[in-house]
Amino acid sequence: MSDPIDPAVAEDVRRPSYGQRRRDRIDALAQAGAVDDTPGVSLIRGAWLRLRRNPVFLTGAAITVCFVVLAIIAPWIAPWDVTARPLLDEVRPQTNPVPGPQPGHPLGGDDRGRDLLSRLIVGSRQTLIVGVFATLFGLIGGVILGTIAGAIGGAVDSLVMRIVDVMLSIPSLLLAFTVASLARSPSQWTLIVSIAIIQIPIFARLLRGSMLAQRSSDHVLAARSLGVKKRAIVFRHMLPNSIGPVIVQATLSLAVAIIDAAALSFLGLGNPDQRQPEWGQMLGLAQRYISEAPHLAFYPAGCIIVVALGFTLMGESLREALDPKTRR
Amino acid sequence: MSVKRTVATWTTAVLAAATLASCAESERDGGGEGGGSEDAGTFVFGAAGAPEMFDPFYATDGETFRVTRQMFEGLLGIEPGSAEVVPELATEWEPNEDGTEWTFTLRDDVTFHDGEPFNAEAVCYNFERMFDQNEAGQTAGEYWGYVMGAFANDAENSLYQGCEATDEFEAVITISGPTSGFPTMLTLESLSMQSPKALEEGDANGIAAEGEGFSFPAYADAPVGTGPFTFGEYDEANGEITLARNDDYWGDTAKVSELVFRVIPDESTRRQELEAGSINGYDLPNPVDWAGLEEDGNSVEVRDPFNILYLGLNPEANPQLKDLKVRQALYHALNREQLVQTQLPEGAAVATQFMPDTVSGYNTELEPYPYDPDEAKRLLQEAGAEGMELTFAYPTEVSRPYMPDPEKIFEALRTDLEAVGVKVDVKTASWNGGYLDNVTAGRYDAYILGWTGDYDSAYNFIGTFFGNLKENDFGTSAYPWGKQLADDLKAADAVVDEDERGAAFEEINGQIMEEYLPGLPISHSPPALVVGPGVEGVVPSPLTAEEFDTVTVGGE
Amino acid sequence: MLRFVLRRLLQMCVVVLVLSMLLFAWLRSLPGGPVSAILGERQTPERRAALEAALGLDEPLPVQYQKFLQRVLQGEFGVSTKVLPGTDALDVFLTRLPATIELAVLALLLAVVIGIPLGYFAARRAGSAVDTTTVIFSLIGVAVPVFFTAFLLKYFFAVEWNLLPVSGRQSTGIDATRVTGLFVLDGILTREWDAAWDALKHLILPALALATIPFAVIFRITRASVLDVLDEDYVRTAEAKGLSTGVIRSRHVLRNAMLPVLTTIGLQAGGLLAGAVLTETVFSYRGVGEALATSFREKDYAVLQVLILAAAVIYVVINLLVDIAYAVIDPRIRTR
Amino acid sequence: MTQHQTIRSSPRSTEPLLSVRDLRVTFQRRDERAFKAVDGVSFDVRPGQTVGLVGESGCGKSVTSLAIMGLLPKRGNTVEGEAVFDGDDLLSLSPSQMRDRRGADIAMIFQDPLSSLNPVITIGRQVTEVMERHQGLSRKEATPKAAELLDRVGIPDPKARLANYPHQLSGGMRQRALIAMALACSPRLLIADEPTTALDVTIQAQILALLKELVVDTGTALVMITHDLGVVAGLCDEVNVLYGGKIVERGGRHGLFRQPRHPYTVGLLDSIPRLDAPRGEKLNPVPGSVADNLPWDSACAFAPRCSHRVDVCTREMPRWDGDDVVGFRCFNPVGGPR
Repeated sequence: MSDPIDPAVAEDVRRPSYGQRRRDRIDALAQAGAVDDTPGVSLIRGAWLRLRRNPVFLTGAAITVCFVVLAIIAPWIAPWDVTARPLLDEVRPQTNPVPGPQPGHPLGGDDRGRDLLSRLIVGSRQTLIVGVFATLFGLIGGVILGTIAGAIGGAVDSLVMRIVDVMLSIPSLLLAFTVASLARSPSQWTLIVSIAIIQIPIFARLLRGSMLAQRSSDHVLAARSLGVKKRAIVFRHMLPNSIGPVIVQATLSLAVAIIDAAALSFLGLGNPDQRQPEWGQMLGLAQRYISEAPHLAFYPAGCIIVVALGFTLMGESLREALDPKTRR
Repeated sequence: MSVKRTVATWTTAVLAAATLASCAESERDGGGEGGGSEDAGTFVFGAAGAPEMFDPFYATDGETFRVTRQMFEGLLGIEPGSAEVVPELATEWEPNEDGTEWTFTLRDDVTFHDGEPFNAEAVCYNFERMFDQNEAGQTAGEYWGYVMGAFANDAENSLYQGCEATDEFEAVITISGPTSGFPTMLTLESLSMQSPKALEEGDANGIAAEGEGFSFPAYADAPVGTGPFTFGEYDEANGEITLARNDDYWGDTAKVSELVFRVIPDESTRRQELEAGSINGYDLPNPVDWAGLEEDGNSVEVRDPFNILYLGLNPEANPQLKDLKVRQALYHALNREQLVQTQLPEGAAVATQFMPDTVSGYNTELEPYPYDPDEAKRLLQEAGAEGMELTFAYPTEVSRPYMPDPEKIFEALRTDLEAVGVKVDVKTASWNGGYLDNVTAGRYDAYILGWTGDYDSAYNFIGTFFGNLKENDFGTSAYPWGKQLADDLKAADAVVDEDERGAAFEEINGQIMEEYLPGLPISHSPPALVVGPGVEGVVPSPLTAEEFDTVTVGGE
Repeated sequence: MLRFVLRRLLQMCVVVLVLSMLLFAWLRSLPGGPVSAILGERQTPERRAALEAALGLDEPLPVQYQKFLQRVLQGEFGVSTKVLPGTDALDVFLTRLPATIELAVLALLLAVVIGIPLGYFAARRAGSAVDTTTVIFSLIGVAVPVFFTAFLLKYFFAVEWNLLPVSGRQSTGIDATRVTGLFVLDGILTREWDAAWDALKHLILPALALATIPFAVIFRITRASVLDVLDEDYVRTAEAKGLSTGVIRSRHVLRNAMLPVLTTIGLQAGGLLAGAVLTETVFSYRGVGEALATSFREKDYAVLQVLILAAAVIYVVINLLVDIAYAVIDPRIRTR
Repeated sequence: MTQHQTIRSSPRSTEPLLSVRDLRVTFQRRDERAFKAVDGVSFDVRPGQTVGLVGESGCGKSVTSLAIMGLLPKRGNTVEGEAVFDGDDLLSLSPSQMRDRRGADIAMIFQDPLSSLNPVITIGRQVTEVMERHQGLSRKEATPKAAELLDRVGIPDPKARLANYPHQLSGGMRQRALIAMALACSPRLLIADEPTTALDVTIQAQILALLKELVVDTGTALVMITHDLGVVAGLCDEVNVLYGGKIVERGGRHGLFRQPRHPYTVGLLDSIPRLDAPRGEKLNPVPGSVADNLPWDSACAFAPRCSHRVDVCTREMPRWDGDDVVGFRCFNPVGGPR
């Protein structure tokens, strides 16, 4: 009796290459939410039922909601205008570099007499803007690349994916430094763009993976056999069905974006304009006062940690809920 | 079987290690230990950056000069604690009548670290060496180019014309014309005296441009001077430069036997290291930390300010600035008193002119422009420039003695300007990343910048700013009086008599502030230096040119 | 296998060449640069032009690049202007590399030695309070910016409690002999125990800070992977064979669970370089990361260029090593 | 299915090797309602006998076998009742005592041969480790024995195969290897959990034939777990049909096939496609799914899907009607009451 190697098994053996695992993880996520020919409602509903009782998700969601609400209403609840310098006359670089807490200023002021509490509150808004736009730009870039690759396939696919793989193979923060230091005149937007760029390959890979998975799925085949145009299939069937994993990744990316923004600010690549406060920037600048006024660093750092944790908790539990493995 | 292989590898490694260890040990026994006659401790100084190399002639930055200053001396020195010129390797100097030939009488008891005698020939060898630079050397020899104007290949444009050893200890230096800068410029660290033999052997002039940097000859890593310390070693991996006491120094030998510079780029880390006791001092402590440092038993040595921070204006970029009323309005709008009090360290002062009061030629009669927003608004209205737009820039990623935190200063100035209705368009660039380019290229209407004096000379301040009509950051060629000012400055600089020269500069200072106002002088800030408990004998220098030979490190 | 390695190395060469061209082009399109750094306030257009001419920066980019390549072929990568002035950029990298290797190896070791057992432990008790707590802590570990962790460690252990040194690689006054540039190893090799111990003390805090992210990631991957493997049929088969717990754990669970962990370690090793930029900056630790940050700040292009290229090469090499290791423990790849 | 005629000793003549009594397995997840996966199952296996456990997925047949083997996850479930093997109640043995039995006295073969083999260890090692564990052999001593075993389960070139990894074997070979591992220590009881489900039809027949042959040769008792009555028909001496965690019918192979009493058994039999069936006759799968089940305590769980349902079926639990050799659990059995 002959014993040939099972071709199905041979197919199953994947050859890892560098960046493979990172890619695999993204691909796994891509398939997690996307390929499910059973009505989407049950999937989302099932996920929601699991999430509703998951304390990790609830904690993350609560933090996130509080943060977003705070960011939206910040200018109205902040007791002081963030550019006003009510405590300026108290500031003496040597004897009183940072005015302490006092009536009307529960956390005191910063190094130029601005109300610290107000800046923290309003900082939530800029932080959210950095996080959201960095993720959004990354998402848009990723969607474009991923859609092109996933929808067209063939040589275009492999070309785009080569580029994406090269981007993935450079340590992300390094890529962000590189881009940030390219800027002629640094601003909040250069910060956002440099963080967005490191998100592009992740989203691109994610979308392409879920598109590929769907190309062979029943509803796409059905649509195709009915003569639906390719573009319509991509935009009406494939893209919307990839939204689950994208949301998960976006949630996680938001946390990463906020942390990376802080890291870039720390290295002096952040937004040099300090009128509008942002937590990462506040933390970066507080380094100068670390010995005499460590609270200047601790408040924004605490905010960043809590918010990043919130997004991460939410993203991780979403990922788990959408993962077919944990569903069985 | 893979296990066996691993064992084998390890065995080899261990054997190799043992062999290496024994070699290393014997090496260590041979060298080390010897040297210092009496141990009087080590002074460890926290440096903010790595030195470029150790030949002061090619050096451009403070971190390098701080190290070389301990090993080298010039013909002229600076009185510790002031900007005053005093004898160093030359005991006397005398110009001829028109101030073009200077006779220097030298000390007769000086030898270089390598045992070579210091004499007039050595002096002339040094000057000729500095003068005769290849292309790369001309750009790297930054300070010579700056003070002397040209090198041997362009001799007629050079201030330096020649050096002659008229006696063993008498040298005559010829210059093209009198200037306030000479001989004061001989206090510059770059123009220090180095051992002719070592220069020769180390191919000191063999500098080459490679890529966008310079590759330095061997001499740059093995400098030989006359100073109280000799070069020890530079441990690049650990970022430590060690200098040893020169026991044969002609003056009082240094108090400490060893001087170590440890590179610690991060400001707050320098403070923490000082508190941990692993360094004995560092430069430019953050003003915020001064009080805390003092409380912890350190002493913060505040130097007299020898700098100027100004708000530069460029009429070519913004024609509205051509109107004196507009410039005056902007000046009245600035609450400099508040800025100095709240943002600058103690000892900082509101500036009345473009130079500090320690420089001769300072005009004591000038009063600061008062803070008067109403007057500012009135003047703007008069000039028809209400609500004018102004592109106003500041540098990032930099801290200078005159502006510890540019952004903070900028923000204060900007707020004041906006308060009188000026619409500020904020621009920034990093210091090394285009800010200076943009300033010199006139891309900003207004910008903040400053200057730290190289030596006691009015021309080193206002001459640098306005003396060169074509190329100055203030765009003075756009003003009708621009050429006049440049000419006046040059004329004043050429006055041989010191008192007359001082009077001439005083007058020009008055004119600049009252009639011209090409820019807005803001303040002078005192840079400080901090040393740990038990450290005595540090004499703060306004030129930030401390010499550490008088320092003692006591036990606690 | 050999062909696989060779092909990978060839690919790497191509990537490095393309990357070097891109880097060269964009670095030189940046404003400012070495000339600004040298001239400072004394800059005038005239002096700037002279300096640019002297440095060959006024020539067209392709010419500059060609010259650069020629120099590279002669082993010259351009001279550092700020990080270690006058030294060839490659030498700068080589001087700094041992410091970072020392740091990264210790950090990775910490992350692996703590992360894997803890991940395994948490997986065995999946769903328990201990598990949930460790998972949440690992998530917090990821949420704290690395430089802040580094700062906290420094603040408490070095400044407040004075237990460990604040910064640097070796205390002043320790007369150590350099052999490999890895200070701890040097101390051991030369039997200068005080030097080795001193160097190790300098390493602990930065390594801890650097280890947080890889630790959190390795912990979570190990946990997830062990959970997956525990669910595998072959573990049940092993149980059904009545094998001892030890054999099941080591031979059947851990060995399989290590596959994804291994690639993660490879990824993290590459990512460590980015973390090292932050950590080394906080601790003024003279490694590649600190050099990278300095060259960014001071526009030391030659060094910057070499360091980024080196980072890419290191990253590829590490992943190659991981792939080889992967093949060693996963026969499905080896025996194709 | 080939018919295999072997005269075997009467099942009743010896004491049972394994006696399962009132086995109950309850799954209890946090925040979820308890679920009775196995609900009072009792059956005997005598030496040399082949007993089938048949039912749809979810009926509790696999859980029963895992419970006997002590392989259920430690947390989240409770096992009650007893499973007496050779005088000892397996369910009350300590984990280490149980470890000594598993692989030595009782062995098990699983459904998916690929996933049931460790992908990163050679076949040889996976076979020898059982012998090392239970027979105290060294690896060197065990290796030739492993080759013999592979040979015996019909793997060609066994010596070479020892060094192979699972992915290098075909599906059928893998299942043979698994069987070799199970038989390595000559167990007295072999539990086969759907051993042929994951295989091609032709391979299925080969594997079944192999199992049958081995059982006869070694005298090992076999518990055959399957959803496929066809498999049972060719192999088993006694058949237990499970539904919703309870045995709903039991009988000898011939009796059960000839005259099934429980409507569910009838349904299962009807769902086997027959080549000899007249053309055009419809296949009759059991309608509905296990999700429709009623709780046993107050009804017949099968009632909602049952074509023979009477009123009482949804009000009361049907009792066991019969003994431990034949019987059924139904109010309205096919062919009328006993």
